[in-house]
Amino acid sequence: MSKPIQITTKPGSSKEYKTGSWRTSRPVFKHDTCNDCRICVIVCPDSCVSGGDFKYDADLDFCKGCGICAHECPVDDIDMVLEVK
Amino acid sequence: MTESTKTKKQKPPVEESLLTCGHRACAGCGEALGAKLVMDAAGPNTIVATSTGCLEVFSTAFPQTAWRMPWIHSLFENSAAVAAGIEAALRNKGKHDINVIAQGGDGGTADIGLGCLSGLLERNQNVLYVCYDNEAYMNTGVQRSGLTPYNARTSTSPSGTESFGNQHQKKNLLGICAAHNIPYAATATVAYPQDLMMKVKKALKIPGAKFLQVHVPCPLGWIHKSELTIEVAKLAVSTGLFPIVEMQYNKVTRTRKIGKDRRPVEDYLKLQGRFKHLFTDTAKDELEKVRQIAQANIEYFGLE
Amino acid sequence: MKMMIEGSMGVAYMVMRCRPNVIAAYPITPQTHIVEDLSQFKADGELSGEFINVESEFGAASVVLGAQAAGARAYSATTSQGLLLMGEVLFNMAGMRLPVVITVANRAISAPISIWNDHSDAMVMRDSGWIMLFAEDNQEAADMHPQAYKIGENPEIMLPVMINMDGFILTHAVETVDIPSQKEVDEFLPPYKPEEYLNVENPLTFGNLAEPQWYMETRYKLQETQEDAKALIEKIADEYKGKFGRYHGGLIDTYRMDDAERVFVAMGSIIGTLKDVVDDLRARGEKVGILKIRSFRPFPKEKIREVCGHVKELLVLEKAISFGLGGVLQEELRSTFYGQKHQPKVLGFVLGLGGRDIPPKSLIKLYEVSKGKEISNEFVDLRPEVAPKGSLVTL
Amino acid sequence: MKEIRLHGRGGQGVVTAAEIIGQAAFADGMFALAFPSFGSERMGAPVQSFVKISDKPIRARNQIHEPDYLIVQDSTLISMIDVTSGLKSGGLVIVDSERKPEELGLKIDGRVLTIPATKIAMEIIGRPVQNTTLLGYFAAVTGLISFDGVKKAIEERFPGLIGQKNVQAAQKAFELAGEVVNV
Repeated sequence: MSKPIQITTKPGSSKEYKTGSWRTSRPVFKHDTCNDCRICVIVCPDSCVSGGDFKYDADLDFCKGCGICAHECPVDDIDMVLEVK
Repeated sequence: MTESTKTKKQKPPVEESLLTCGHRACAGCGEALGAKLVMDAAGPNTIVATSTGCLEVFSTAFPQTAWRMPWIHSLFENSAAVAAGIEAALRNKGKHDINVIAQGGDGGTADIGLGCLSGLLERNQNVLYVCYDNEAYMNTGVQRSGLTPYNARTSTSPSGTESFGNQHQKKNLLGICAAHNIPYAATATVAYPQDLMMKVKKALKIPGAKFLQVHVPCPLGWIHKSELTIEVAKLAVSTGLFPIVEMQYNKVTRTRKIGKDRRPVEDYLKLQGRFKHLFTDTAKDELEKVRQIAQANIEYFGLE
Repeated sequence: MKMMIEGSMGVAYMVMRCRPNVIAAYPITPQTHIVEDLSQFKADGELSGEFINVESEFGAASVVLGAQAAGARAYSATTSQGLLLMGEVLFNMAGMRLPVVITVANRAISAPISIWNDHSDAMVMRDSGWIMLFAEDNQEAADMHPQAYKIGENPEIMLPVMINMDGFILTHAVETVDIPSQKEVDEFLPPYKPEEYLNVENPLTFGNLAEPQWYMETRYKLQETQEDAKALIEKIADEYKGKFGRYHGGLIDTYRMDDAERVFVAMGSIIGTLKDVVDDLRARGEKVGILKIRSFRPFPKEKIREVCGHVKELLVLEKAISFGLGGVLQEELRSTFYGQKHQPKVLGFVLGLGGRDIPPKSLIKLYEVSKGKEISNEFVDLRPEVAPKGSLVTL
Repeated sequence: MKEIRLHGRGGQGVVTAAEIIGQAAFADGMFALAFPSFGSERMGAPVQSFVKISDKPIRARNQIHEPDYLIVQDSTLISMIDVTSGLKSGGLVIVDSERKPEELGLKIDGRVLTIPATKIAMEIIGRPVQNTTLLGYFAAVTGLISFDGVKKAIEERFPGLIGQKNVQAAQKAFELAGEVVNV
């Protein structure tokens, strides 16, 4: 007899799958006018913005470039730029 | 900004979300955002049952998962009942301090899963049910659901010479749930993350069955730019088309007033391709009907 | 303790002895008495598990699925339309390797609506991945419950188990059932302690999406596990015998088969009637016996071949039909012997559908008139106005 | 093995009567199998139930087509359905009736006995539930089950005063049987 196939999966293992290649444009965090409000962190559907102390960045391994962070940034500290292919 | 003020406002590093990256939702997905906010508000001491749909498909492609909490998906229409079983098991084993959340999309909740949801609410089991309402069956390619708004175009309610899209009104899911006389039923939106997270935390502190309907734009199905997810969601609120309210024991206890911020429905509709057909000469009457729906919402809940 | 009780009550007692943490069920005839009795045990404070009233059988199955996934021992019971309504969840439970036990009070399927016994409901679920056991009498039905949990919960099996008992014929029959003490059952059946369950300390994901590169592997393993379960079903039946002194068979059971040339093959309560029939025929010098299929899934091909070495004909009696093919069990028997050196002739009869009574005289007649004939899918005891010309046994 | 078929109407306790016979036989140390005719019948509709009694375990699950004994809880059924269908030669039919057996018009190769069970039940229990009364009579005239067994089964089924009254009614019928049989 053999054990049933492992049909459960380990927490957070999706990080093995990089979604960054889906992106057509990327956010550039300018670290210029940042007011540490963390809206960029909160509104990211991909949970890929992190940081602290007025310095936030998107993890480009995962960022799909949706642009919500840039659009919602109240101090215009994030630019969206086209990926160069 | 001086260095000293910066130091004063410094925050601890961002903690990894309980719905982490590497999931395969579309760029700008409102549902992914909504679920992330709900999970992070609930915290790790939570077990989650999820119905079939985008949320499950984009987050759990074997052998990986984006969830960092105990999580189960069984079927399309049974997350409420699965959660009920989890709650009963925990109760029987004397584990009273673990949150149980059931969640599903609008189809899995308001249509095919309504029976199981009603059973859960009737039994008043200690479960929070969260419906991510993106107003159509997005997982299968944008077919209409019971929560698709009037006149929205979907692949099974297309506009044409004889139709302006979905000809049925959006089901009053909040009212249906509240009518079970549960201790807490509310709506929220990704437009207002703090409000949404506050409601999740508040609901989880109340014993018994709780219901939360979260408005989550779908850039793919609603046909809007991915960066506009929050903006579109805000307009749904400020036009009166998606009222933000709280109910306790079937009585409205709190609402988010629109007041001076009220915007015409066109501002909301124009950003979305699913309502494009309403901006023609022949659609004037239909546009007026949408205005009337917004007005009725505003009057019913006293949002002015 | 020996009690003169309804079959449903015997099952309810035994379910309680298995200490399920969560029971969820929806009423449907003829299953109802089982869950009514369990509800009463709960109301009287005897049952420590939770009893969840649900809005449908679909809800019942979903609740027990959730409970089992959360590490609880869960139970439900249903029949017929209710089983069909549970169907989607049943397949899901097997795929998720959740060792739930449900009792099915076998009943016909609508339309026309019939609340009476046959095996059509169970046969619909034969490909669900569940282990499916069939009980001959109420003692066996009761005894199957601790066995079922022990089989399903084995870490190398982890499959749900369906206990089939004939609706009304068993569920509503009052006869002697020996119910062991709680202590005895506790000694036989340890608490359910799964290696993986929904747990905040080890937050695993259950019920993933499997893309084409993974789905087949899960199905392969399910098939492999069904095969593995064969040895365990036998082992646990023996273990039960050792502990309680009662043995109803392992994968199969046999009756007077030692020198039998013609053998009845069947499942469920008809086995009892057949025993009287076989004694009668034996008294007349017929070399006849009975092969009782106790485990329909996994299907005990090897075991059947082993006991049929000398058998010339198998008379398969079944209370179900797969329309457009014929009797399910007879097809299984034919496939069991396909390509084998020894191939007994398989005759197939359909009988007892929708509660049609099966009197011994009909069985004796079909035994006699079927000699030397090639028969498959012969309906027994049809009304004469419907029976085709040449029918062997009509009402 | 002895086979008993009971006829009555939904609500008259025909199934309960079969179960009490079975339980009485069990109390007497015999094997028994009692089961209903599995109907979906509602109050007032004709119903049947069955009991098999033996000194060996009972295996056959078929319904009783050739009973040794028939208990008819409602004599109005006689004109409606063929209650005596299949009765074995020399079999016994017990009918709840205030009439004499020959007045019932049953043409059978066996014996017919009547007992005013409803009347007795009304007097003692105060309600027209005659099933337990008939069982006292059945025990007396057949000797198949003991009165003690019937008493025990009734008491288990109906604890308290209602059980006591049912036992009294059954006792009265049991004693009455002595007179009838002696006639």
